Amino acid sequence: MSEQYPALIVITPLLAALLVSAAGWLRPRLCFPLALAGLGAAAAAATGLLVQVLATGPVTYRLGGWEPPWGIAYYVDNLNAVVAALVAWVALFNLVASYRAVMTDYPEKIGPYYTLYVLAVTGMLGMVVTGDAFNLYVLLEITSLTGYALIGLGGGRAPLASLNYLFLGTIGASFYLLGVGYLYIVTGSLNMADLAKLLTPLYGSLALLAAFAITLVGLWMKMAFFPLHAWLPNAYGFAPAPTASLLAPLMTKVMVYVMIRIMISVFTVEFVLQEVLVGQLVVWLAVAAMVAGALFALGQRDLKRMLAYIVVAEVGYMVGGAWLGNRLGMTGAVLHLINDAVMTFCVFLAAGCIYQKTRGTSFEDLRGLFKKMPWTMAALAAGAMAIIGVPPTGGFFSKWYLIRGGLEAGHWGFVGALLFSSLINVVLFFRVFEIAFFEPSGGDDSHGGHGGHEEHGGAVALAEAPLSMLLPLMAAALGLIALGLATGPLVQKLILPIIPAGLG
Amino acid sequence: MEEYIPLLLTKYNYWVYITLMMIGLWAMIAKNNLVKKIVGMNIFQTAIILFYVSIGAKYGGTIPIIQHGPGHGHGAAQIKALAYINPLPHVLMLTAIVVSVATLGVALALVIKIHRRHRTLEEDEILEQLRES
Amino acid sequence: MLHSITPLLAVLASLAAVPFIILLKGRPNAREAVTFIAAGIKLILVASLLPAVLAGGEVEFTLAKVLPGAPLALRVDAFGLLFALVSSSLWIVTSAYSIGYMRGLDEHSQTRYFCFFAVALSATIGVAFSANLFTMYLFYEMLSLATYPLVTHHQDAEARSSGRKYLFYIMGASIALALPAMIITYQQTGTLAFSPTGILAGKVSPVMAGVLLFMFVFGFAKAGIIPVHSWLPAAMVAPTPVSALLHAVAVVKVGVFSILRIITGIYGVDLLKGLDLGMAVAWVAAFTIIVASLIALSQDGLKRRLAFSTIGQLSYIVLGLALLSPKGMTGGALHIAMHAFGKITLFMCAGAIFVATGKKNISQMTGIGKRMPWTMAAFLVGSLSVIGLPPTGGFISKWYLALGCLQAGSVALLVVLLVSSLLNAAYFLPIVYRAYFKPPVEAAWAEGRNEGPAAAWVPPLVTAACSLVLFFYPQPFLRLAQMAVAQLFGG
Amino acid sequence: MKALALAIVVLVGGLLVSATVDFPDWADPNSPASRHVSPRYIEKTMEETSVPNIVTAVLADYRGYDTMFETAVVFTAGVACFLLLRRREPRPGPSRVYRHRATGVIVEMNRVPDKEPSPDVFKRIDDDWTPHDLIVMNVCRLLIPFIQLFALYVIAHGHHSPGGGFQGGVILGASVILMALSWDLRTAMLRMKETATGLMSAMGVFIYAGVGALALALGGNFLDYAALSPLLRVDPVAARSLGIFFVEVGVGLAVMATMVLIYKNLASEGRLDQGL
Repeated sequence: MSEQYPALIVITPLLAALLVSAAGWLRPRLCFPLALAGLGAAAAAATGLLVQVLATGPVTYRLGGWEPPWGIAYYVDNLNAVVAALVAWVALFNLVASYRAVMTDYPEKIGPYYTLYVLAVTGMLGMVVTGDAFNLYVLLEITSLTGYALIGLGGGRAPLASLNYLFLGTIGASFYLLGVGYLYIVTGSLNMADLAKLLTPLYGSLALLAAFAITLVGLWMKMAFFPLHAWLPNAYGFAPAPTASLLAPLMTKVMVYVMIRIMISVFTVEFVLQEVLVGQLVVWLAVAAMVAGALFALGQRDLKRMLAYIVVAEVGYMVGGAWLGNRLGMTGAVLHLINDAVMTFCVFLAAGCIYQKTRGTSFEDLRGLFKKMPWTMAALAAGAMAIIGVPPTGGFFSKWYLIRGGLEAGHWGFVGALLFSSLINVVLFFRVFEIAFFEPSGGDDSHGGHGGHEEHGGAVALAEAPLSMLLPLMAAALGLIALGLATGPLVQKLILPIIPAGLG
Repeated sequence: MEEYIPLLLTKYNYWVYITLMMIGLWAMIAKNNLVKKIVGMNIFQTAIILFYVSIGAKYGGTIPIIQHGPGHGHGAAQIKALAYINPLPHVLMLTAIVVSVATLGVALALVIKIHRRHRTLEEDEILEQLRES
Repeated sequence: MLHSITPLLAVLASLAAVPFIILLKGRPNAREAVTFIAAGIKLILVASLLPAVLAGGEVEFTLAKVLPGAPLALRVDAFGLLFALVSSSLWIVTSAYSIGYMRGLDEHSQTRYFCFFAVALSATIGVAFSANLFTMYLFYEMLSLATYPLVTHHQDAEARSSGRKYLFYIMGASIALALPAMIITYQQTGTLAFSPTGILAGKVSPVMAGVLLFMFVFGFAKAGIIPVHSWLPAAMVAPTPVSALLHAVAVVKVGVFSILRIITGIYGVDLLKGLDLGMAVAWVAAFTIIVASLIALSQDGLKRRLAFSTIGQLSYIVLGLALLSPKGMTGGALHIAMHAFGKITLFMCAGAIFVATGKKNISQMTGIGKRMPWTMAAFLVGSLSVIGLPPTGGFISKWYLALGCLQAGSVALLVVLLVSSLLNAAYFLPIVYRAYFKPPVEAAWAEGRNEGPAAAWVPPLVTAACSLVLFFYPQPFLRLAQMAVAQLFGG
Repeated sequence: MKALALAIVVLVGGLLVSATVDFPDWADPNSPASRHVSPRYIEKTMEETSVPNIVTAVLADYRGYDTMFETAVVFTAGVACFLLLRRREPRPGPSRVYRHRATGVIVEMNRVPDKEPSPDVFKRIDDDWTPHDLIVMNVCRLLIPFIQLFALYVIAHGHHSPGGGFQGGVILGASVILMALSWDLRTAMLRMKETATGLMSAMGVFIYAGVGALALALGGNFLDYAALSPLLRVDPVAARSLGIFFVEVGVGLAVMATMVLIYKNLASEGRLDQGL
């Protein structure tokens, strides 16, 4: 069985999605358990694969039994094994947390909702494990389409935001497709490993540079890298809460993974460092992303939108780290990819819990929440600490490596931007905490409205989110600390082996 | 100037696709009506499909269906790759066509939802409404 | 080198109390019992490390290898144990005092208060026992965050703005200055472990060394060096036990202790001497001492005056360390303990007065000696200790500091010390004088002794008594300080 | 906006044009794409899968995994349209009008009935679309069976001629849509109920993935149809050919159902009662 893990990672959720869809028509009550089983199996397979890859080295899996480059093959090394496990587990936890939210908000559409949810995860997992450049496009589109629908389901401005996302996302995906086409036309191959071999003699050709540029711009659009980020804040800000906490942590991270994969496995670091002369420019763009993301976030008066802009800044961290052109930066980028998925999940899920109870996430809705929802707020605080970069949460360590990478590259702008964005994050989150801590909750007439000291003594009823949301949230919050403490083995065993030797 | 003429003639497939693609891109960015943007998106995607399909062409090649009739491997030795055009881009583009249709479907569904709420599909009017509210 | 889990247990003892405190929310007596038990266990655990350290050993424990060369590790040496002993023993006294104060004022959210107090203590001991700069930074930040809800306990507008100021200085400085300085240090040396000879020697250029040093000194803003001091007076909005333990002992001393570690563990005496950086820091500290003392003179709010006094006194410690002479460093380390006992007495007295009479300002306290003779007696002892007069512990540390100045050959700094002692006397003794020898401003005070709840005025008496005892028997603190310094100067 | 658009278009276009210098000429038989990877498909397909239509063989076998997700994309689009648009609440209106099919008696109901009368007995006639055209209706009714037959041929004959699951599925779906266009949506819905449509689209993909999973269960890799040969009692090459046929059927089913599902939801804004 273990040699089939790579296939199972993708098949089990796919089959589950189909069963969920059927159940949606016949027995809606079965949808959630089926989805749970499918993603649970995927998470188990992903974990098994990770263990296997760590034990025996990279795994190649031939779909249909055809050897690459004629057939499609998976190529799984440490990098995608860990990202796959991450995606599967975060999606599973979020699924558990989404149960109550979907039940309350979309009771009639449980079936299609979970179908698309599981399909989105399938697509992401497929993108992560695949070793075929074109296959990646198909899976990318699955994830994107499900994403458009899951976001567009939200009320208010969500459909418009989703349509904008669709336009930009389609341009991005098409650029990627075109880039793959360019690679195909100069090599005749679509398999990543094969491409890497065939491309080496072509370094220096204009077509190759164009292919690289187009592919990257396409991916940047998908990951909302500044200045191509315009779709993200609205899309994630207006998305239904369970959608936001699925896509915000995972989608951008998977795209960053794809970028790193393209950079190190299709093209090589030698190409990226020597042929592409705009590396510095990209890092400066990343700097702009961090600064702009942080400043835009400051202008928001809604928790979810604020978090969405933070995602924009975080993308800057990872892209910048990957483009610094040294081992430390790349290590930091990969480590941050892992940590950021968990911390973004944690804060977006906390926002989801808040929405579940207060039916809003604007700053006015947050008043008095430390009294009403202490556990949720504690988890939000943990996520905030990770985003700010306070040890021992994982966020500190990835920032640590990123800053060291910046120092080694002598890129002071990058270092400065990282610190600046950390400081702004302090302001951002403590602004939220101040509102939740100092301002009495508005709805409560017997206590609120008078100001002064007295109402603090009054007992505000505890109105915590349901346990099915709290437990995943707590798991995410604790996961952040666990990830931080596990940084040593993570870097030594997982990340360092996959950093290409060509990086200085 | 003269050295560019063969370039123009031998690579005209690329000029066509780039022109089409830019038309689509222009429409997506500059057009105000959401449905026109979707039309632009379709042109954009179709241009890429055209590009891929044109890769597959070979002088002297016919459609990629083996012409010896059905059989289990008999006479396979006579099949020459040069006689048939490259099937792979066609396969890939079948996928891309399906993707573009699916995207179109979802986009139209979103447009209907937007129309339900804003009663218009002109982007500036929608933004106007959003500013007012 | 001894490997033992005791340091970790000592750190975790108070953290482990947190779930119980939350669980026993509805039963205040049981809840406070948990605090006491945890405090007791913690003190026992810390004290149990004493024999090994006094024998010249160090106790080590590695928790997780997170970064190569900078694991999450604890190591107990003489400096650390000195600080840990002070904090953990004073936690017991403060816990008793907290009960008196919080219940006496019928404060809200006491469970939260005791929870975060326990977390803050864990972080303090963690800083004391850190084996490297990274571990210390971790606990330092943990302390910053755990203290925020304590500082803003009242949840009103004033608390909000003070909390903001607190965060701005503490978090801002640590992220913007200390963190990059730490990373640069790591980048240059590949390690962050504290070593008696320092790790930076030969690895950085003189200019870089200077820049880094000041990034550290100002980055650890808890030490309250001017200009990163103004969070401390603002933090006085906190309930008094918080001010007493955290802002006279734990938090501020963590800042000073961090600087101590930087000077002794990262730079090393030789490097600083070679680059003449010690004197630079010493003069920054001297400036802080004088300016803070002058500001203290003009403060009417008792707690604010104490806060500025604290800022000055913290710089004594920094000054002592920066002298880089054996006596001076001994004095600096010793002052951590002596000032702690003196200043906590003063803060607890201020709190006791507030609980009993509701007065916060010095001008309203004229004649209060009639009403609260024991409290004011404790206040007197505390003042003497902070001024540095016999027969109190403060005298010993100041004596060493003065000797250190001479040893370092800087008469000017000695003058600064003496001037500031005079200023100290000038802002403390009038309070005592007014309390005992001027007619009461409030008629009710003349009626007789009424010192409020015993839990509020007995603890300051205890710490005052400690201050007196420490004059005659300054062990084990003096021994620890001497041992630590001896190690620095090579046996 | 226009200036920005122009700048982007010129920039991207310039980049794309500049890259073409290194590209092979049109229809160059010696281009890398014609010499690497693809020759094997052309030369070995008959031998390995016994499918003369190379496109079908590559589509459903060599790169069958792509195609499975391609089908999943179609399915996703169907579910997405349903999720976004479908509304259960009836269209607000004063009354509903039914004609008793047998007698021609017209009944008007002032209140929305809790349960729709059986459509076999009563026909709802309050629709506001164009009047039915007898010729169009009957010509279409006549044509639809032939269209569907042709669609089945396209699916089944995809091994030997241009065609296959996608093409056949689209034609099948179009036949149902033609029904909805020439008659009305409700009549089409009677022939193909919403639940059935939804189930069929899921089932189509399920057949595809199921065949692949079956191969996995029989000891092969995922989608390795050769592993099915013991089950089908044929040699591995024939098993591949048959496997391709099975998945094509699945594709056809999924595409047909999804086409219909998308059409219904788009045409009626998700109410599925009236519309085009």
